[in-house]
Amino acid sequence: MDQITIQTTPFDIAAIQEEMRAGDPAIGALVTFVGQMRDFNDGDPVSAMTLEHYPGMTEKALQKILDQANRRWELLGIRVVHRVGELKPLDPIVLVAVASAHRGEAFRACEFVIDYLKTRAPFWKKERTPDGERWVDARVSDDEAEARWRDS
Amino acid sequence: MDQITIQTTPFDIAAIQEEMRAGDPAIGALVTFVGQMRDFNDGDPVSAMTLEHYPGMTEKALQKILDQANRRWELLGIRVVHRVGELKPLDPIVLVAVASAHRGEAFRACEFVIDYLKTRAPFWKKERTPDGERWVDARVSDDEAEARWRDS
Amino acid sequence: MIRILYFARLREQLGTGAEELPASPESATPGAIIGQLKQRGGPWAEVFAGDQPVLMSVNQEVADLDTPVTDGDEVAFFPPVTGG
Amino acid sequence: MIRILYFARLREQLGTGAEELPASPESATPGAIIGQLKQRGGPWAEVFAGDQPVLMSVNQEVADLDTPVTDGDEVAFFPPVTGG
Repeated sequence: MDQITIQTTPFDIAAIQEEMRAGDPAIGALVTFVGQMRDFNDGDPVSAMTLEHYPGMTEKALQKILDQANRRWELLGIRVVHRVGELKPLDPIVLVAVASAHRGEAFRACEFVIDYLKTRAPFWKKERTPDGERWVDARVSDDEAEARWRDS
Repeated sequence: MDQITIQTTPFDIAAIQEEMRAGDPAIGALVTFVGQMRDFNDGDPVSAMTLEHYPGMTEKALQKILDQANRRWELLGIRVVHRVGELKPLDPIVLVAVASAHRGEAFRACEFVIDYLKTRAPFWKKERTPDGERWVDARVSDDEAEARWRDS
Repeated sequence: MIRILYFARLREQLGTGAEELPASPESATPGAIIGQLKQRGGPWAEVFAGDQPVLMSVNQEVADLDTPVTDGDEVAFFPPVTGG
Repeated sequence: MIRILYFARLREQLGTGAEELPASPESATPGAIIGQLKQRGGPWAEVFAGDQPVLMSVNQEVADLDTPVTDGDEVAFFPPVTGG
């Protein structure tokens, strides 16, 4: 039921949600996170972005995150789609959708997966700004977001 | 930017998300909760449901919840759509979508809105089971979910 | 006049969704209105006996037994909510 | 042979994304491989000087300086991740 996709082409948010939702009348809650490219970062306008990843390791790392989520919560399906390659502002970068009988578990698991993805999955962003290209630095706030899940 | 809709007709999850997402390149995160009708509740199969509400008070109660969410978090738009009338299993009942620059705030606000909606907005469900129709009782777990937000 | 509304299980138990009561000391609060309604006996006495939780609003805002009610107000009685 | 991969900023700084090194005591751990690479001087010495954070994996699993590396393994070096 779980599925992980890395792709250079845009993804269809609606089709993914419909596929997860419409099949199973035991599902009571579907929580979806969509991360999209902003036109501004760290005080500078950003006109485009290139996403690089480590093929093979990416899928393994994401599968581990999903396995952990399934052990922690009663879920009825997780879907992760991540784009790589060239992106423009407003392009969706990543989607995490989690289905469950009840909403609490779907919310917890969805945020868990994106928090871990941000710190554990080998993706790297390079931004194009008026001053040229630059690699995005890892955020302390992402490490903190991940750390929240360790003790609870 | 916020919008509250109560309707008897099905709603278009994808169109709502696109409308919120595609307009504003300051948006980095969109978190969407969709609650859908399950075919089983409290140990019994459920074949249909009727949702009643208190027109006028519903909109006021939801607007208060959204105002609170906007005061607590930096948000770039909230959309709430709730169906009333006749529903079948797999029908989406409610959608809460929250846009923000960063994901933490979108997750918090989305769950806050649905938790408060469940305990403060005047909607009532009546289920059709093999033994006849029955009004759904309020859940203690919903009160507990709401209470979490009071002290934090 | 005070407009009184009943919703969901209460509406079905009472067999009515709305009525009007004259503004008077007996309708100065939701508590006073309940006292008046209980005197009708039958389902009215049952619904408001206190065995089942009854919530109330005045002018579409959550209220309690002591909230002031004046001429032209809208008062509603209903069970705990179960939407979403 | 050990397959070595470089990603993102490291790949650009080193001017290469992949190479192979013979399996030997000097490539028995990521730490040993780094020692070997630094001896090349120039950007190699710079990248692995310790001024910038470098993460590593062995066979596509997160690793540290002491993780065992044997013939046929794939070792990667990269900056902290920034996806999502």
